[in-house]
Amino acid sequence: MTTRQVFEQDLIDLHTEIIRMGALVETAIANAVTALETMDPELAAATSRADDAIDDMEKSIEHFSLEIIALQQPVARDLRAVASALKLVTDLERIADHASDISEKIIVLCSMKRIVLPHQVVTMANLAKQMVRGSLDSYVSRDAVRAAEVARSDDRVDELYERIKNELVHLMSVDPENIAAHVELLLICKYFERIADHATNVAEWVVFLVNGDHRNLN
Amino acid sequence: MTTRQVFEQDLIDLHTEIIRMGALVETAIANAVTALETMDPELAAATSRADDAIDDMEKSIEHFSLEIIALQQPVARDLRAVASALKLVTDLERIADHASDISEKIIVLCSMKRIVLPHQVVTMANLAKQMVRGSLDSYVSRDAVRAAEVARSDDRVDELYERIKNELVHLMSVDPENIAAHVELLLICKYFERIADHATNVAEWVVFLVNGDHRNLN
Amino acid sequence: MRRRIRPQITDRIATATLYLVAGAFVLLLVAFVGYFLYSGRSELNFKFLFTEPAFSTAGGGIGPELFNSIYLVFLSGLISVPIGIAAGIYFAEYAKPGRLTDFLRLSIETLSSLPSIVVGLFGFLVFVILTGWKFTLMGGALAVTILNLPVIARTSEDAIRSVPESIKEGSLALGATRWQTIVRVLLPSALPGIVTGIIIASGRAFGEAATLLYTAGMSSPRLDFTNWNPISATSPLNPFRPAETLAVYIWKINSEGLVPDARQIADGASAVLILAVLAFNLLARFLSRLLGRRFGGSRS
Amino acid sequence: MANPPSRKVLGRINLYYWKHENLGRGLVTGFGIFLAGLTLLMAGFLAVKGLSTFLVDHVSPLEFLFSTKWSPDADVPAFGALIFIVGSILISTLALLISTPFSISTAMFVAEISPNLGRKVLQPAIEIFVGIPSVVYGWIGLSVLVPFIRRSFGGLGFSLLAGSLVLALMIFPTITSLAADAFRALPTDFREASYALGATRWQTVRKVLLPAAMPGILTGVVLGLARAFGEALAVQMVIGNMIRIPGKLTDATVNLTSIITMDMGNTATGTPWNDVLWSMALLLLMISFLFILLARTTGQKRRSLK
Amino acid sequence: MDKVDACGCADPVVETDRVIVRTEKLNLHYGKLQALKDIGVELPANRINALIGPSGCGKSTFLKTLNRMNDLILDCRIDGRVYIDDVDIYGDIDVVDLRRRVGMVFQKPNPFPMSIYDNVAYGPRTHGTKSKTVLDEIVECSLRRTALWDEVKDRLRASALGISGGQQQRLCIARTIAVDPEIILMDEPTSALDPQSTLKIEDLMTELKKSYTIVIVTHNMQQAARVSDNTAFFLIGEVVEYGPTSRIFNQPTEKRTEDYISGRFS
Amino acid sequence: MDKVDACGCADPVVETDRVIVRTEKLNLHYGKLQALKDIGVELPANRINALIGPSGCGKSTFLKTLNRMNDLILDCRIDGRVYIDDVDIYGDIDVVDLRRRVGMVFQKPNPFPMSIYDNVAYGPRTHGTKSKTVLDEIVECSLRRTALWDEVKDRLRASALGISGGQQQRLCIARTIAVDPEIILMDEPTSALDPQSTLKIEDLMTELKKSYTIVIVTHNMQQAARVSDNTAFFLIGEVVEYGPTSRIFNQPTEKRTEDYISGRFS
Ligand SMILES: Nc1ncnc2c1ncn2[C@@H]1O[C@H](COP(=O)(O)OP(=O)(O)OP(=O)(O)O)[C@@H](O)[C@H]1O
Ligand SMILES: Nc1ncnc2c1ncn2[C@@H]1O[C@H](COP(=O)(O)OP(=O)(O)OP(=O)(O)O)[C@@H](O)[C@H]1O
Ligand SMILES: [Mg+2]
Ligand SMILES: [Mg+2]
Ligand SMILES: O=P([O-])([O-])[O-]
Repeated sequence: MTTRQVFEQDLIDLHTEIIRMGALVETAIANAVTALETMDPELAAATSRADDAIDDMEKSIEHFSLEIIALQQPVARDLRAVASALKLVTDLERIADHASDISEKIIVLCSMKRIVLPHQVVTMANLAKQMVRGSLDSYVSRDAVRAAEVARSDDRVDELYERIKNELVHLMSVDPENIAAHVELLLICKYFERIADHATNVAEWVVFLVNGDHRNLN
Repeated sequence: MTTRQVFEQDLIDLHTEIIRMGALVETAIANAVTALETMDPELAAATSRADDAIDDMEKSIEHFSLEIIALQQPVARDLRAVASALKLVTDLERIADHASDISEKIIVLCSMKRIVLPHQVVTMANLAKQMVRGSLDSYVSRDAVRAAEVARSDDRVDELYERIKNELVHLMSVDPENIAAHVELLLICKYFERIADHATNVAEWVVFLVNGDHRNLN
Repeated sequence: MRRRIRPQITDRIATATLYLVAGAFVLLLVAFVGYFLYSGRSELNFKFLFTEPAFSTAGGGIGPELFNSIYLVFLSGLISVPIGIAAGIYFAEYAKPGRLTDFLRLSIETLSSLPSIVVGLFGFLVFVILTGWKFTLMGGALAVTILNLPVIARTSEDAIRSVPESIKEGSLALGATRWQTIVRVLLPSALPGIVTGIIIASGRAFGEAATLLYTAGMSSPRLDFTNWNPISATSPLNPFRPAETLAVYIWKINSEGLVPDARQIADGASAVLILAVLAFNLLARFLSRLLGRRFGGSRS
Repeated sequence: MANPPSRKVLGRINLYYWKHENLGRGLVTGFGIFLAGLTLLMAGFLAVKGLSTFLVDHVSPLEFLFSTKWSPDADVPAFGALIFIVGSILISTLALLISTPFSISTAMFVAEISPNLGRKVLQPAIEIFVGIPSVVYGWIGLSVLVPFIRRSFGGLGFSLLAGSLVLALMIFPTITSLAADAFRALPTDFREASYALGATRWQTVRKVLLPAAMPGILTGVVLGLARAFGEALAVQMVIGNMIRIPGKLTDATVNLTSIITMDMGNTATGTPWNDVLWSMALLLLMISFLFILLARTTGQKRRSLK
Repeated sequence: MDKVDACGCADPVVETDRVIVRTEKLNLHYGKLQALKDIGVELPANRINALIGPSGCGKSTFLKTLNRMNDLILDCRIDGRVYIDDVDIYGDIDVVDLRRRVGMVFQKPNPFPMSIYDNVAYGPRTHGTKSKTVLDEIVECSLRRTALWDEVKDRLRASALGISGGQQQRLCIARTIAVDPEIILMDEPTSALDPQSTLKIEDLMTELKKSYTIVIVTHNMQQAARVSDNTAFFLIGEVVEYGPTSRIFNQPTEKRTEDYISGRFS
Repeated sequence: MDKVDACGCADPVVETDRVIVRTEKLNLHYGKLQALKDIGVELPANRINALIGPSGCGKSTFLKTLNRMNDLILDCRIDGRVYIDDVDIYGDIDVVDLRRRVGMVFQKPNPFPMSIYDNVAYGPRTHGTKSKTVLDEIVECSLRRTALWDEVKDRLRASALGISGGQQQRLCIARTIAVDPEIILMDEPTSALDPQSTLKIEDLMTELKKSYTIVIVTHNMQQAARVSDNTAFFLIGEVVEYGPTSRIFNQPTEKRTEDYISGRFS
């Protein structure tokens, strides 16, 4: 393999690793959503456990990126590829973290008296999930337009979150018995809101990777 | 100025910029804590407004780091300095973001009926604030031991957060009238908990910068 | 590890053989020089060096011949050095590269390796017959000049050319004209080479005989070494008189064999010539090293 | 762009430039052209003189080149110069055959086997040899070699062999120093590369250096040959000057330069005899021109290899 | 630095972004080969302008058009305009004076085989300076500016060939400075040097750009990145892209530039 | 790649991390100057081992001790041990054979002034191979392995001096390979080449390490970083640090190493 090819291969490997990590993250969040919909404590527990692997991947990708910078000294597009990798893994890891947090809360919820899940919660969860998938897709296809679209969805999530919060506050006051459960549910929603934020960040890095231009997209 | 000196100066500038940004972040969080203690909507509003400047700084530091990598091609310690700068600005920006979010919630709280602030909330807020300051101090002095200490405080914050959450849930059920306010307070605490997490991340990057070894510290 | 014998043994044999050849060569030179110094030893004295040759009796010296040789070298150097260097500069720097220049250079090279007898004949026609000077020292000097001009021009050109192009560019890039570049940079750098060339040419002139047979002649008038008027016929300084040089004298006494001690005279004169060659060599070495040190250092 | 004050410009002539460029340039160009003119003049002169044998005296060029009959003072003079030409060729070739192997060996020694001894001992020795005047060589041939040959092989001693040996000695330093230069001009890289491949010194010299130096060595040989061809006095002193084609090495013979040297003084200008001598001189000129051309082409090959 | 001032060199005023060299539709042919095609660039004063590009793309050729060193090449034909300080240097000007104003430093250090002092004094002497005091001053000042004074002040009369390669190259720069040029052209000035000497030369360039405009050809991508303010990328006789170095290395607009600087060039 | 196999070169088995070169307390003096001090390193087989360090630190000297090219230098004294495949090469061994087993490629491409074919065949012929068929095979195989076959197969009889510098350097590598060495020493093999040719040589090295152990001296930090598996940092005759390249460039343990690779060396 030629030196140049070694470098190309490194870049490809880096890309692949991120996609692998992205897939794990996507699964984690999908599982969290499912666990929430079905109130499945086992799925939730499994999801929570999967987080360690993702943490390890973050570290290893970071390390790999730095090694590429140190040994291959990339510039221009190559440098952007490595830099965006270095940055977006943090967001991915964060998303997985939040998915794991959500799962833990689901386990707590399952141990409480069953409450009704406001349908908007599921909508919001799915929206966040789609944003993660969308941002990852845009990364795979290096598609800045798609990435910008994803970022725009974040406003919808924020809006939904505000509405759900109000509804949950209302529910707490009418149903004081289930306050604890509703608080957990609120926090779960907060996590989804954060996940959408991180997905937006990922999308921003994709735009940077493609255009070399890093701006807040929402 | 010699080429080498240009590079050294770049590194120094980078360091200084981060310290400047850190100072702004520290001020933001200190103001948020004060606004919380004194329930001062004006201070809160000012804090929230300050966030834009910090966002800009994040972008400019990121850009500067990448330029240094592209033009000076640092290795070893220099590379670690630049890479950790590139990474920890995100955490700093996040902390400022959260401080701004907290401030907005304080404004909301001020518009509601006054509730009693559980004293643990203030303890926790101050602890988070100290962690941010500590992590920044360790960055300034490149002190890995101090950084590790800071990271260890995170456990205390998490513990406090759990306790506060339970207390607030309890308060909600005994005082259904103020549920909305307590929910806001809960979210404020959640933000402080996140701030502590980010301070931990900063500390982790400081350890990496000094030792070249990046590990989860808590 | 497998041992291979053959190449190493061949290597030893070859080395030994080469040592033998080189040793034989040095021995030959030693024998050569030794022979002349030995057989000419009796003649290496003031009387031999400074008295007139005898015409048909033994005991003559080589005084006038020695003087003539030196004077001839001086005269021809006076003409050939400036012209030779100038022509060298022209060919190294100003001649436009092309067929014509190539042809001229080829001609000059031919001139420099022309059999000296041919140059002698040319000199005979031009400087003896055409000018009507008869056999003169001047004619000889001019003929020798023809022989030496190409040598000096050639060595000068080579020496100037071997100054790295980069140095020339450096000077031009500072805004010096071509001529300034030549005078201030190229010539000083090329000086050791040029000086070596001049000395070699002088040595050649000193030992030259064939060219002089028909130009400077095979006889000398009786010289009056107290007469320093250059236009007087008996003055040693008069260039327009016949002048037999040392080398010609050696040839002559062998061909004519009139003097009884011809052998001894020839031995002595040869010893003098060889000593002169040694001296010229040493001088060339010394000067070029001196100049080399002045301008050199180690060129990296 | 203003000229600095030191540059006086008068009308269209820039004095500065005139002084610092055109003057010198004109001077050296003049001398360069003078030298070239001198060469052409000589060639022209020799051509006129040498060709008059054929144009004025109507000697057939074929007779001149290919006849052995030389009787210039007979009633019906014959001007066949073949004997002299053959004599020159024989003597030079022989000299070359004797000295080339020794020259190359010595050059190898100087450049490859012991550069130290080479620089300190052999190089000066070679230079002294080059500088020794030809009459001295002639004299040593006469006083040592001729008696030696006479004693060892009989005959007169004056002979083809004596001439060749004297010539061989004369051209030996020329060939050696050019060959040594050719070896030394080879980059050290070649040696390092060869040793690094596991070759011995002799293998390196034989297989890499000798072939690489060959064009330079050939140049040396050709120039040596040219010198041998044109040498007059030394040869004339020992060759015997018998006008005949030698049957064996110890026979006396004659060559072009000897006959010119000897007869030129005894003939009157304008006589056919004298003219023929000029023709021989012209022939020598042409031959030396040829040798130079040859040396150049081999030399060029060397340059293109670098 | 204070020493430099001490030697009497006026502290230069840095004017910025004044265009000093401007070419218009510059075409250059070597016989039939077109070595430069329609070059139109504007180089700002007091900046380091780097020329990069693969071997044979015409960088050296372009450099030499700026001081008319190409005049020495027989079959070299130039069309178009080159303005230096708004004067067309291929118009009716004094070439010798042009070369004084546009100095040049070559790839291999090429000090003259004379003393260090004479090397530096060569230019001023050539241009008519005779006074010993003035020369002494110029020599000291030039050597100080190239940070060579302290290294050689005790052996100014020693041969310039006896100092190290890196010192020789700085001497060549000092020699160029001594005639007080406005522009210094450098054709791969460090490619024959070791890394330490290279660094010193780079430092020197950064120092010199305060007073001079520098145009440098380099094969070393990092060198261009580190020291230059602007970079022009040449390809087969054309300027593909020209702009601030940090932009060229971060976000080249042309794919060919990107391929070249990231080593993807085949 | 498939072509390489087609020419009959056995696909090499890559053994890993077998130590092939080992030195013990290696000291080397040039006259009074100590050029190497107590060097003790172990170089693994089938790896690219880079030697870096400032000029004059002894890299070339160390390299030459491995094939005893220092034997040619008069006043060079060596103490200590150098084992290659556990045989002490300063013991009772055949130097000529050692040099066959430990090939060397020099800074400047130095092909012999003969045909391309003869250049490659030189080594085998020297070592006694006479058969034309065998030689043909060796030549083709060596040229293929250096990716030169397609470029020169139509002019094997042409002079090796007529090809480009980069091709010449690959030819020199082919010539070295032709004698089937185990170790190839390279002393700044690309410093005389343009960037494109440099890249080709680097590629070649990566390819060759499958079959050979490579020890390379380089001044180019990036080159060491890009191609080598292990890096040794030399300083004034000592090995300061030796280890995997990625560690040396990311986290050197010695401050001096860090200073050097990050260009802080004064
Ligand atoms: N004197 C000349 N005569 C003819 N062609 C030339 C001459 N000098 C350069 N060239 C050709 O002009 C083109 C540009 O050459 P130039 O030297 O400017 O390239 P470069 O970019 O400096 O390359 P490098 O990086 O190798 O120095 C090349 O194709 C070269 O072969
Ligand atoms: N043949 C020799 N005789 C005497 N000293 C020598 C010889 N070769 C090298 N040296 C000295 O030994 C030391 C090491 O030299 P060496 O060539 O090994 O350095 P290097 O690291 O290869 O440097 P570079 O990077 O410049 O090639 C230097 O101080 C050098 O001057
Ligand atoms: Mg160039
Ligand atoms: Mg070295
Ligand atoms: O990382 P966050 O806690 O700010 O989502």
